[in-house]
Amino acid sequence: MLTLESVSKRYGDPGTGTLAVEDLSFTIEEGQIVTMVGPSGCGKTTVLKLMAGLLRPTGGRVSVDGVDVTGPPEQIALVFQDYANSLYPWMRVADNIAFPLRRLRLSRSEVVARVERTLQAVGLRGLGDRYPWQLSGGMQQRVAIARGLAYQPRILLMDEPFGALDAQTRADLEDLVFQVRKEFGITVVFVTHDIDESVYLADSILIMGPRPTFIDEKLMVHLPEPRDQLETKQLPEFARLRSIVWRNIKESSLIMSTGAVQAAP
Amino acid sequence: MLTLESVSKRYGDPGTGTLAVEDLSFTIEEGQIVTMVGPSGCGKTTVLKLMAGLLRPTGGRVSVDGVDVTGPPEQIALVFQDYANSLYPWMRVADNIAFPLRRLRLSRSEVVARVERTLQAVGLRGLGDRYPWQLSGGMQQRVAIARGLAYQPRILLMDEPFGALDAQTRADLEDLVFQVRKEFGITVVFVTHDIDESVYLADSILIMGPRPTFIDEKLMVHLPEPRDQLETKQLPEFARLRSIVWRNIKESSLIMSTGAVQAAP
Amino acid sequence: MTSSRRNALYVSAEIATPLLVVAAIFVFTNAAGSFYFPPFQDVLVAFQQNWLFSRVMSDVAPSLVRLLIGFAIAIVVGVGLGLLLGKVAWLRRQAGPVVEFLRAVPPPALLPFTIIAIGVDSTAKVALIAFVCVWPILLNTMDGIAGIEPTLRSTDRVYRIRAWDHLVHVELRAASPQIFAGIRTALPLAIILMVISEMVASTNGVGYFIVQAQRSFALADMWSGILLLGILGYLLNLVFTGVERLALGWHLRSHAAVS
Amino acid sequence: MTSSTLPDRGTARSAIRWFVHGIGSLGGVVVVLLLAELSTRTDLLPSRFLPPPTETFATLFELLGGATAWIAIAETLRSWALGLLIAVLAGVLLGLVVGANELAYRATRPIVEFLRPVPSVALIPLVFLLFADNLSGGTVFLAAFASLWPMLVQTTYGIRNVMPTQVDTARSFQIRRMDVALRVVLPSAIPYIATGVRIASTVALILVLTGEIVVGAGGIGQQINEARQGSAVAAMYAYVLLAGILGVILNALFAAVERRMLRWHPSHREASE
Amino acid sequence: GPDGGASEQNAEGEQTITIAALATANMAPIYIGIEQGFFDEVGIDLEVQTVQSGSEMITGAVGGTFDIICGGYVPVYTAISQGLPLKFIAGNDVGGATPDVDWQVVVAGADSPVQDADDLATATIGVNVLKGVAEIQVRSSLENQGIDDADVELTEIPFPEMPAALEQGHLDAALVPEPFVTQVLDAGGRVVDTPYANLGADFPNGAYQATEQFIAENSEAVEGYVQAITKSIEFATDNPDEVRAAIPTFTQVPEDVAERMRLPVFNAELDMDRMMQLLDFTEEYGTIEERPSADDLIHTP
Ligand SMILES: Nc1ncnc2c1ncn2[C@@H]1O[C@H](COP(=O)(O)OP(=O)(O)OP(=O)(O)O)[C@@H](O)[C@H]1O
Ligand SMILES: Nc1ncnc2c1ncn2[C@@H]1O[C@H](COP(=O)(O)OP(=O)(O)OP(=O)(O)O)[C@@H](O)[C@H]1O
Ligand SMILES: [Mg+2]
Ligand SMILES: [Mg+2]
Repeated sequence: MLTLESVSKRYGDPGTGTLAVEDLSFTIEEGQIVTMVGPSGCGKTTVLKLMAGLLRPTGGRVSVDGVDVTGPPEQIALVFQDYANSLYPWMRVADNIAFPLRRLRLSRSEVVARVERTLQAVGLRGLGDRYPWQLSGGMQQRVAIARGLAYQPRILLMDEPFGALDAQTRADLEDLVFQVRKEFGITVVFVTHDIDESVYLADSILIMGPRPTFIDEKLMVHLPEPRDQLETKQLPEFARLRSIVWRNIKESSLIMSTGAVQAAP
Repeated sequence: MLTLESVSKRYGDPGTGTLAVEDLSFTIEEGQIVTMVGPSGCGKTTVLKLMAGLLRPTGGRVSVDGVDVTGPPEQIALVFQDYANSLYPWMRVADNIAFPLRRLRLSRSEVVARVERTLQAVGLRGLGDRYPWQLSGGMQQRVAIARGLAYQPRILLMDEPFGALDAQTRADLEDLVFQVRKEFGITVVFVTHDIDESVYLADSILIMGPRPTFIDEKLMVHLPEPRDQLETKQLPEFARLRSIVWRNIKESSLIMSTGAVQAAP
Repeated sequence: MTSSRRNALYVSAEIATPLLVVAAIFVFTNAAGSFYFPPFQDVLVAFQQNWLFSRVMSDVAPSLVRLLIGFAIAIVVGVGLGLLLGKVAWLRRQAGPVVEFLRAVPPPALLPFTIIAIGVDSTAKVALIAFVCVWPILLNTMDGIAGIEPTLRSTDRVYRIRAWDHLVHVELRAASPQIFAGIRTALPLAIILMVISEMVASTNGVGYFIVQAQRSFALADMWSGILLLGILGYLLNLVFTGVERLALGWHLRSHAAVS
Repeated sequence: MTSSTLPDRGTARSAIRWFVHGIGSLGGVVVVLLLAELSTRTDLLPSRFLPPPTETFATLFELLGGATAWIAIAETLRSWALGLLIAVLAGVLLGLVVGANELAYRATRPIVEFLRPVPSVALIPLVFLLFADNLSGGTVFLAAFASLWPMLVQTTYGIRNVMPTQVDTARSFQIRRMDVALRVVLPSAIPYIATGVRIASTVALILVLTGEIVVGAGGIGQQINEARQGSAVAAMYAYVLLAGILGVILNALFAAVERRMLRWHPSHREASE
Repeated sequence: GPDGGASEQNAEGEQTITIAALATANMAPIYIGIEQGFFDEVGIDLEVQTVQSGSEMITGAVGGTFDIICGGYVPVYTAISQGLPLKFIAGNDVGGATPDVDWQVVVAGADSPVQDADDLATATIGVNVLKGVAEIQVRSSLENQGIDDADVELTEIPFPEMPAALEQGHLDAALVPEPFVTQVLDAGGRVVDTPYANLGADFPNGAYQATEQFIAENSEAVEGYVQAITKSIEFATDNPDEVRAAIPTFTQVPEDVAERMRLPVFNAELDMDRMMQLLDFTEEYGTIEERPSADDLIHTP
């Protein structure tokens, strides 16, 4: 169970810095898939980094199973939004994926197996011995995802993980998330800008308001399981949730960029 | 007029390297908005870089108005997919946008005006004196877009430019593209993974097949102008085009990742 | 231009320029008639007499051994200490002024100290080489570590990479382009210090030979020694470039797009 | 707005903070001095030849009371500054050319690699030949020659480090070659160049001192030589101490400049936690 | 620095002459001469520049930086034998006539096994320059006393570091000049051999040289210089207290040491016989290959 209690985070100077998150509280239950949506720059990445223990809150408390998060906790892995810079350019793709597994002291064959399986799962079979910079953007992003999956964390935080992928691959990987959850009982926090995705994947949706981020709304999603790319998306309930999310985003996005998009260059 | 004539591009060794593009030919007319869709890793970025003169084709010919492209031509600007690394970390946001304007020898006030206007247009008003690394991913992406717009090129190549943006901002920027075209008669080549976007923006859609890339299909889009986020997307013609694109992507994506997504990690 | 033709151009440039320079030196030394710059052919004759190969075992070998040991120590200590100081902020702050002080002590002033503390044998010479070569490596390691892409570090923290793996496989690798710059800077310093260290209490070595030649105004001999140093520098650099190609291949190729 | 503005040096409070910070980093120095004092006082090291730091400092203060030391300092600093300036300008310029152009690199490599290991002893005849009437010009030459190489190497490596995407971006906007070199490639290389300047700075200082010792141009080096020849052990170490302190001060200056120029760089970004 | 150059005139119309000297006590006549105005009398404005060693002096003289240099005999012999156009114009200092006044002696540290000259036969002895005058002195002195020098090991260490090297036991003995003799004696060391005195009274040690070119173009000034330095050397010989007082002003020898130390012995004459004897030694020890003739050595006006 992942809990945030009136967490706030200010970057830079205590007085003048950017207040990215303020007084944010919510709880994520074991085994849930929670999606997070919100306008660009509202603080989603900041929240994920707070949960992952990469940033220390300037106020409030983050905890996992009641234990304060002071550094990156055991059970959590994060797939970075900035995927390109989170891959090690001196390691081949397979080594990039295998590197975090070192501390798990798995057998050599188990490591190879995990790497193969996840590479296959993200559609990159046979590319293990490329270097990251020999791959396209979307392929790099999938390597980062594969690394997160191969690590088999209890809680997986994903920051716009499918942003650079085509529709089909994206759909496949969405279903992969369900599959992984089913297999390992993993908890997933998933930031996305794709409204359909945010509804399709979610047990609940956190809709973030404009910066400093607060929870605008927490939507519980009760769509029939197992979900299906075609059927689920045709349900009236899906459409209803979809439009709620869309309305919310629209409003807070307008607030964020005061004066917003209007003048031509 | 931008022309590719049986262009091919192989990365690395002539014999063993990755063949990203093979025997690709098409023409883009002045003032058109052409969108490019295709599975991840199929070679879209490669094609854009070929057009921008950043890569030399290993075969065939790229030309603008009949003149061979041997280096980056005058009239073209490119918004990179890898936006984070295309911003200069030592320059503030405003300087990043103003930098390409140096060679245009504009007056100081004109430069400031362009920077202000484009920052405003992408919803980042007042953030000119931040450094790029003090911004969220989506904000960085918008800085890169602003830089491309401020430059006012005749041909603007955009590589998944809205991938890190929320739905509302994305919609606003889509409409900004129309506005810019109207105002400056600019030609736009636009890579996207968002199928709706690819139809909504396009005068024609290039649907790329699996690697080595070829044009699977060139779809002409005849949707009424001006387009509107709500109305256009409700037209039956929109739905028809949409499903053509979707079907195509689906097929070639399956070919790309042989064996594809199936095994769990 | 095809890549093979381009390569041919580079190789010929690399051969042509030194030949041009040698020709210029040849003309200059013969025209100038300066005692201190004897005709180049005399230097070549002296080179042949001294270094092909009569003094190779007696002078070149002991010098090279000391140089390599000293340089190896400098690399190990420089990288190790650089890592430590790069990682541990308080230590860096405390050690900073001491490091800066030691760096600024000129080797001639260092001499009395080494004689007292270490003595006059080979150990002292090796120590002197190591002492001077360590600084560029140390500074570059420190600065390289400090400049690592923050996302990489965050990645390691999130995946709780073990400290040792993080240090060896990430910090060190990420900093290695800059570490190699440091080693490259230090390499000729090792040769120079080899010479300087042999100016005191020596009975053999290239440096000893050069000093003796200079003292006895055998200028052709002296320049033949300098010639040897230059060739040594070029060769060592070649070896170094090979090692670097292996270690930094990823870096060079991933940055190769720069034209 | 910007969350990374440096602490304002103007206010009294930050001045105090700055001072405290400075004092706080002297712990290592104190430890080393204590060790040196102990080992010489107990004659673990012979104090007759290695005077304890307290004595050396006392001698130094005495020396600083007279004009000779200050003239020597000025003389040394002048040669150092000139030599370093030449080396930095030439090294960066050459590095830019050589780093950006493979042909230039390959054509100069044999000569550069040949010259780099040439020790200053070999240059002494050249110094006398070229600077017969101006020996301090000779020390400048020695310093510039020796510190050119670190600058060159560091610049070439720094240039190699530039992100291809950044250069491609500049190229796609048809930014002029000059601007690309000075405003894209050079800034990416600055972290390496900054390290280079710090290395070159001490190399230049050392070579100025060596030059002064060997050819007898005035300055701290000459004082060191005279003290050494006169068996004035305390004075000699006092001048060595002076040289070291100069090194520390000069480095601190560069570090301050670097902090300003590199505030965008990960190594100097304000900790985001 | 006091940058020199040939044939310059100062404000009073005097010719400026740059002289290169070591920062050692035996350079006293130069400074005393300046102090006493002996050089002004002959119309010379003397500028002194201290360098590290004899070889830089010679290089500087040939390069034109220095007009006159004051160095040892052997380096100049070597230079002349290699064809460098140098000539001796005057003497400066010599070894002492007796062991008591000898100011360059072989000393041993307090804990050294070497007690007297006999023990030197198997000792490690420090000299400032191998194959220079020091090596020649040490070896021929032993030979003179009938001691086999075959097992003597000579190590090259600069003078200033010798006292420390002796104390640390890196050397058994060393040939050092003042003020290092006093420094060693102060540390409990002892004199174990006096090579200069052994080889005969007033063995030449230091002298003035100039390039043939400079002499040819400035014969008057050279003559004036010789005149003034001769006068100054006589003055120094007659007034040892003045010398002791002067030493701390141009060297950094501490005053208390200057009070006590053995003074250099000055002599302006160039003793042809002794010079030839020294030349014999240099030939014998292989320092020079081609023996210059007497005419090649000395400038006679
Ligand atoms: N290192 C930093 N220093 C200063 N401000 C920062 C820093 N990182 C983020 N910010 C600011 O904090 C706010 C929230 O950023 P965050 O990255 O969390 O947004 P986000 O919701 O992930 O946006 P996006 O969808 O665009 O990725 C932004 O206004 C950003 O400018
Ligand atoms: N520098 C490189 N070296 C070798 N291969 C490369 C390089 N860059 C790209 N490739 C390969 O070329 C192919 C096409 O890459 P490209 O980046 O054009 O794809 P893309 O269509 O833009 O994909 P995405 O949608 O994921 O960005 C990929 O298979 C990739 O692995
Ligand atoms: Mg984000
Ligand atoms: Mg791409």
